[in-house]
Amino acid sequence: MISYILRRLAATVPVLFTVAVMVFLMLRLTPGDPAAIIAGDNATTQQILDIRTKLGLEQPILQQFFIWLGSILRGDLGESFFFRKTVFELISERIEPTLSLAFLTIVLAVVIAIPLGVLAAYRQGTWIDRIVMGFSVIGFSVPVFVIGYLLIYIFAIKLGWFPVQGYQRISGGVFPWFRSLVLPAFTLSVIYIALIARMTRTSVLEVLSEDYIRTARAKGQTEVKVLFQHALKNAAVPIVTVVGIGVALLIGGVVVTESVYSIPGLGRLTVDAVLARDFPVIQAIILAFSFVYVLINLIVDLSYTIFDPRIRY
Amino acid sequence: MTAPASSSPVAETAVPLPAKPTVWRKLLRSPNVIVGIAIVLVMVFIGLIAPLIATSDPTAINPGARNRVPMATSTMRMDDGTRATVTHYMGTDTLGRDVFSRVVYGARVSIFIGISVAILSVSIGLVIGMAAGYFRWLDSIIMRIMDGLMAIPAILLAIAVVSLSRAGLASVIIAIVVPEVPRVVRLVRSVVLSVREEPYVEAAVTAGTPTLKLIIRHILPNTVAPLIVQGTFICASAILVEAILSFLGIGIPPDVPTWGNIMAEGRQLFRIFPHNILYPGIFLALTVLAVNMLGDGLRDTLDPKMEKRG
Amino acid sequence: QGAANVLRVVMHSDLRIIDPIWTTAYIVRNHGYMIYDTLFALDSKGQVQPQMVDRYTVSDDKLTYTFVLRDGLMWHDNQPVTTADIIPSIRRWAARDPLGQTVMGFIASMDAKDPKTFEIKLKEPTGLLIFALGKPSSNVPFMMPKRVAETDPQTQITEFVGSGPFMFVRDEWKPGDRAVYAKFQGYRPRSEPASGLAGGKVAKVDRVEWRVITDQQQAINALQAGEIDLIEAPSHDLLPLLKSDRNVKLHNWNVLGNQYTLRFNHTTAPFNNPKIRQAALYALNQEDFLKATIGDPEYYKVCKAMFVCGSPLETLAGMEDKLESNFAKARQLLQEAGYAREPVVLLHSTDLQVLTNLAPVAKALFERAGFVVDMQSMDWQTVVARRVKRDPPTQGGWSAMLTSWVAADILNPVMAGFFNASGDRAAFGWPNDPEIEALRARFARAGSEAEQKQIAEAVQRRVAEAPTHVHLGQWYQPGAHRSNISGWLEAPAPVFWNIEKGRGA
Amino acid sequence: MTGPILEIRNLTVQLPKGADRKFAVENVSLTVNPGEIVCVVGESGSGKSVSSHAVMGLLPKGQLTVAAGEILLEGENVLKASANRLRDLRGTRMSMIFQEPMTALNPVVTCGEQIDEVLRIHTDLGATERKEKVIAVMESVRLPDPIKMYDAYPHQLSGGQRQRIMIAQALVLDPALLIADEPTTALDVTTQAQILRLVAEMQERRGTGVLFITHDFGVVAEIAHRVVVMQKGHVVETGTATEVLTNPQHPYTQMLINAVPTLTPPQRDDRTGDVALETVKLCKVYGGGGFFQKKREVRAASDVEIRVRRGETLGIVGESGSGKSTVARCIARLIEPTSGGIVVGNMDIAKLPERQLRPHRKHCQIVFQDPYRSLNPRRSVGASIIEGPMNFGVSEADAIAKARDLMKLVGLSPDALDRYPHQFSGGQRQRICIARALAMEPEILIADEAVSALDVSVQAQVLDLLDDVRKRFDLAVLFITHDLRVAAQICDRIAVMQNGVVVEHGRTAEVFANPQHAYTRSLFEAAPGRNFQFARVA
Ligand SMILES: Nc1ncnc2c1ncn2[C@@H]1O[C@H](COP(=O)(O)OP(=O)(O)OP(=O)(O)O)[C@@H](O)[C@H]1O
Ligand SMILES: Nc1ncnc2c1ncn2[C@@H]1O[C@H](COP(=O)(O)OP(=O)(O)OP(=O)(O)O)[C@@H](O)[C@H]1O
Ligand SMILES: [Mg+2]
Ligand SMILES: [Mg+2]
Ligand code: NI
Repeated sequence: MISYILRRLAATVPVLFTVAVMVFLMLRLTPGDPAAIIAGDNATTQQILDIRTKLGLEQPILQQFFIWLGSILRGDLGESFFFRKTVFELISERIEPTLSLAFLTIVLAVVIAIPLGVLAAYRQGTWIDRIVMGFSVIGFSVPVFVIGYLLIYIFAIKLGWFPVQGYQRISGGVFPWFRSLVLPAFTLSVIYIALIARMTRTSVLEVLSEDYIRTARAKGQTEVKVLFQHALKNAAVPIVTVVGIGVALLIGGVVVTESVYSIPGLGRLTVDAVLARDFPVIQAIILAFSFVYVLINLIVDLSYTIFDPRIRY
Repeated sequence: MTAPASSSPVAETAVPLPAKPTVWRKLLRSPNVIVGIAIVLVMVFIGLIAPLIATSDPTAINPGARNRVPMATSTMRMDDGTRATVTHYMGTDTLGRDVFSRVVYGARVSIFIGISVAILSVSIGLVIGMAAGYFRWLDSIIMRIMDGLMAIPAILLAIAVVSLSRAGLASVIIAIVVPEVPRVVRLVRSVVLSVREEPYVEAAVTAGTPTLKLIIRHILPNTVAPLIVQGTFICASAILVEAILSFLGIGIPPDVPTWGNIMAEGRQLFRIFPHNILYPGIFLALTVLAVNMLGDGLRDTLDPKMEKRG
Repeated sequence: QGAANVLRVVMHSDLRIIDPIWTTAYIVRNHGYMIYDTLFALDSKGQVQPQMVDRYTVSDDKLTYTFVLRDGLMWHDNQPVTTADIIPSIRRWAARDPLGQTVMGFIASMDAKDPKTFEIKLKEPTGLLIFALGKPSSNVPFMMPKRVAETDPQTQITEFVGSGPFMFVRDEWKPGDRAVYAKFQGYRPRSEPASGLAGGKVAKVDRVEWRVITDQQQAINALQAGEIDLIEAPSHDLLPLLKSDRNVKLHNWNVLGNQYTLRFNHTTAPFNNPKIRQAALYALNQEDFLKATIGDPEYYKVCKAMFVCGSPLETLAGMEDKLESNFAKARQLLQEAGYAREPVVLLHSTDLQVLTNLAPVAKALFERAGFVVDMQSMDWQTVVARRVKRDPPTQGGWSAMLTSWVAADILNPVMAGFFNASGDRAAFGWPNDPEIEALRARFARAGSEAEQKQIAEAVQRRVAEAPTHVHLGQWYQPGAHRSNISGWLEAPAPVFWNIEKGRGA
Repeated sequence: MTGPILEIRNLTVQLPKGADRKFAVENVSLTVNPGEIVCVVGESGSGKSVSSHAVMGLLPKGQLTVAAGEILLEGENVLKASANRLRDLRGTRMSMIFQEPMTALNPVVTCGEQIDEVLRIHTDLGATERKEKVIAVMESVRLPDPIKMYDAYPHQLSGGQRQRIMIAQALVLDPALLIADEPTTALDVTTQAQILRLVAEMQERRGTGVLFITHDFGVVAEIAHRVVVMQKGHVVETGTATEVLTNPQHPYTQMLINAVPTLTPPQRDDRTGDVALETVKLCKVYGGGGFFQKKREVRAASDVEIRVRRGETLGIVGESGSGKSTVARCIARLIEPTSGGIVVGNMDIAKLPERQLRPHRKHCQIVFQDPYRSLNPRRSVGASIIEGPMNFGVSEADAIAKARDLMKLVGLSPDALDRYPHQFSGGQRQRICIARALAMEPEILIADEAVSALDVSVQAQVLDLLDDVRKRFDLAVLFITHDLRVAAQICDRIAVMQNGVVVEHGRTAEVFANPQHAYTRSLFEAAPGRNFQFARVA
């Protein structure tokens, strides 16, 4: 098990290296020039050139890459072109909102989606199934920002239940924190719920046709327990897999959701950094997101052993 | 012992089993497929005849008639000095462009993006996936690269790719294709890996079938159904991702009408002039919904696993 | 802290850089006004008034200026402000600001006489010195402590100690989220009432928080919901929402307003030909741009005066028949100029609300005049990067781009950057026009307002012949605030002293 | 209780629309008395499972519905029982064992808990009492070390042990009726024998009535008191075991019993043809290596030496996992042997790379076990048959002409060449596979469990066909099976494999008459009904 984890962690190295190379090259080939942006609207060409030199953008790309790689390996993510802050500082002050949002979204999604999916599978072919599946297809079809605007309009502006925007740090109390995240988390979770509910339904359906379900019924077990004790646990592996894969979706959604709700998280930071061509920040964030993604999927793989004793690493 | 085989009663006739309903028949029995196809066809049709039904040039600006509500009319001064009166069925946007015309023309671009992304990612993924699945030595190299690509969240990758070159149709399409490819590769590879163990493939190997023929004849067809299904989902998500990229301000250039664009431009005025986001939103969601339904329907009918469950 | 004493503000953009000398970005200028003070300042009537300076004298030959600082000036680290801080501050500013560079050309020496008194000697007389020290907008000559002011002008400062009415709370500064300012208890305001950027800067709230809400509509939602108190620049299209809300008031804080501008690239075809540039001047009209971006006539003004309507140098000279969308005349000029249908590469910025709709209008008007237009859309940051590229338009360069100026920045031909026609040394677009340059040099030396006015007229006439850029009309950006907020000053920049936050809604 | 435990009266179960017939079972009646084992036999699809599921009330909802009849469990009509009552009955009065012990147990719950679940549902016993009871019942089904096994997961047990868990679970509350739906089909002969003995023993000890479903007449002969024969949803014959097996009345029963191969091999002459195939110290090790993960090594074949002459059938027998298929796949060069030689003709093909191998492919053809997956479902059977010859340069017309001849040879109409695999039955498909193999004019034909998936009657036909083509084309046949009866009938010589090693090798008659190796002996002893002489009716 330990050696499996180590091997998997080792395997992330080439993955992240690929990511690093791709991201780096992509950014350096972009037309935007961070120096011009830093210099401001009235800067002269010479001023901009000076800044470019200062930022090390005038060196050959390969050299820039190895300098960057070297410092990454030393654990130094570099310094933002814009803010007088290290990338590490920036990321660490932005991480709380994003983590909170992601956490709440996942919890919300799992709590809502799994019972829905099980129900749909159990009542396969009935109107309940159709409604759940219909909702899940619609969840995939409506852009996140539309959902966001609608929720804001109804629940924040018309009903005034939740704040329109903004994020409250958890240090300022759990309730304000929670309140500020309800709408964003719900917005973000729609597509996630759709995904998980759908996968839950499929894999529970698959499991429901298994012999051991019949065995459980032959023992005289009640349907609810058959569903939640026998079926769900066996269906868990594909479900947690999709929860893990869905994190990619979530990261994409975070970018939009944080924009809509003005949440100062990593998603906003990404957009801001991309629009400003703040290369060190973009590089670090994409690398960090990729790492998290790989890590989450490693955790997901490890969690298989909890759900399925046949899986051993 | 029984009588010699050649005279045995079961052996003579060839069709003891009832004919399986053909795939087509089954497809046409699936409400998802029918509704999906119908809506998609309507949208494609709208896109095709856009020049006929659009009430004005979708890019023609008219600063004097901006932000009109649906069904309002406006007059446009022409170059030759005449004035034309237009009814804006879906109102106008902040530049006074006719939203209805833009939505109708937008169908072209949005659907084009969906379809071309689906075709591109499926075909690229197919080739790479086949290679990875069939040639063991290539497998680990390809899969490592694919893992790398997969590890970058799709939207971030798209954002990065779009900012790569000037915003335009091509870069948006590339941006959406790139993250989809590894998913297709994985799918194809898994199909290839399982199919190559099938006895009939092994039988073809013992029959001396050359590798390329083997792949094309015996393995490729098995990927068609899952790929069609996957393709529809890619198509749906491409249309959506385009809208999201537009929303973040890095999509197709705003003068080209796409549903995503119209919504992105209209989003600031959502509270006052919801029509800018409502109508393209309805078209977009309807299309994505239809394509997703089509995909679901296809999967239900084409995926033998689902079939077993009946 | 009582909640009533915190002013929560949404600014037009996010504060990322904090050196107002190093960058010209307006948000950084606004930040400068929060924490720094200036020697002179423009009052609400456009007159330069002493601010940190208590009094000053000019010698009869108009060559020696002697300044005496006010009593009680303190840095945020509670050190007194002395002339040792002032002189390096002026130097650092002058190293970066175009007007500062011009003025520096006149200065022979700057000397501190004692901690309170310093002296500037000129080589030849200029009317610009005091005006420059009171320059209201980017780059503003903000005064910084000696150790900070001695930072290399090409390097950003890392310390944020000023002597203004607010202090920067560095620990709470989270780019992309918020910047926080706390009232500086040691600030001694002037005794005069506040007027424009001049007068007594009395901080009447304990804290000012600049919150980042990138989505315009969300900012307005937040204001209406009372989650924030003030929006510096709400989107014009959304103003109707605010007008109908009793809890919100609109406030036109920048009375001079702003000016839309189209800039030509003078180094490549087609706009390297003055006749073709003039054709453009004929083809365009201001109304279309203003309608398409601002919409409500209450907030825009068609104004053919390049140095801003309502300013001392306002004039119609040379522009009478231009900017009327006279396509026939434009076509004729194009023909005369032998326009070879080279495409006009028009940069279109898509992410700044106030600029987004300009390029499509320009494209439409250009096309009707017979130009071939290749409009390329990109975010503002890319425009900023792109416009300094001197490559041919087809290889990553450009032909024309649109932007907006704060009126206070373009009040005369010397301070307005786009009139600099010194070729390679000029701002992007690189016009090369010795005639304009000569006029600008004369303007700098002009002693009287009448003379200045006459030179300005000549400049405008020349520009009407061989345009460096096209002014596309004036517009006004009202701010919005909750109705319990009062005391927002009318000034070229948004300032937060004098603002009071009442209790209740 | 003196009356019958189970009485099914005129049971008719309706199939959903579009199924191959209207009723899954029609007018089925049968009785199980206390302490009696009733075997239900019949071909696949005859309705055995449906009947038993109807008793348990486990018919899939909405798909299969009982149209008529009644099912009396100790006099109570279970068809009329409420859902709750039915749940009460299950596990207490009637219980069921299923065919696949792996899939019938929940893989993610420990074995002990699965037995315990029955107690939790139906009794109020405390945790310790329950555990004691579970351990006791596990002991009674002879599970070794029940205390340890309580916490084991199903996958950690062997097939036989899993099936014991199933039985323990079924018997823990002493039900009156035990239904066993092909409980041993998936097991090795040796394990099967143990389980059969166990069922008989438990039934005797507890006086349970057993409804035992099987398609294997050997099993019937071994344990049945009475037999019910089903065909296409109807009961065609019932009677005591001896009556039915020795004196079948219905033609269908007669046909079935005739098709059961005997365990006594017929006398055969030694084959003297040239050696067509010889393996020299053939070894295959699976797994090992791997870049980022270590794979477990499996030594599936070690030092296998076999020789087949033309015109000869060599049988390879052995239990599941003994390496039979591995040897076959090495010889067909679908996989590369780890070491050793494979001499075909006079060429060692063991290590040839794919490109050089291709010309030799035609010498050796293979017929696989699963008739449903051996033909490409997307290609007409004609296309599948002519593919091989055309790869070797035969013109399409010639290949088709030959395919038509071969179809006739395997007893199918040549017109069927245009049809697709799904339009044929399993037996017919297996014939087509044989035709496809023959189209290559091979010298060696490998049949890997080629008849194991077929019903006894169809199995007999295919075996005849194989023997027929062997003679006709002077083929060397490598016949792989786990069924000793089948091996006895068709093989000239037999190799017995255990754990990848050939433990015994000799003429069929000699090996059967006088097995040398202990493993071979245990294998023979386990063959169900080995002492029973089935009736042969002409
Ligand atoms: N859920 C179902 N839906 C439709 N048809 C079914 C279903 N279950 C069984 N059948 C049909 O009912 C008939 C009887 O099936 P059953 O499973 O009882 O056969 P069996 O005798 O047990 O066969 P085997 O030996 O293969 O297990 C078959 O024709 C089968 O196709
Ligand atoms: N591809 C493979 N990778 C790893 N191990 C394998 C592979 N194929 C077979 N094995 C293992 O090799 C051993 C022999 O398998 P093989 O398939 O030859 O057995 P068999 O005698 O044909 O069994 P059966 O009667 O079940 O078909 C088994 O332990 C099996 O688990
Ligand atoms: Mg059955
Ligand atoms: Mg095998
Ligand atoms: Ni068998």
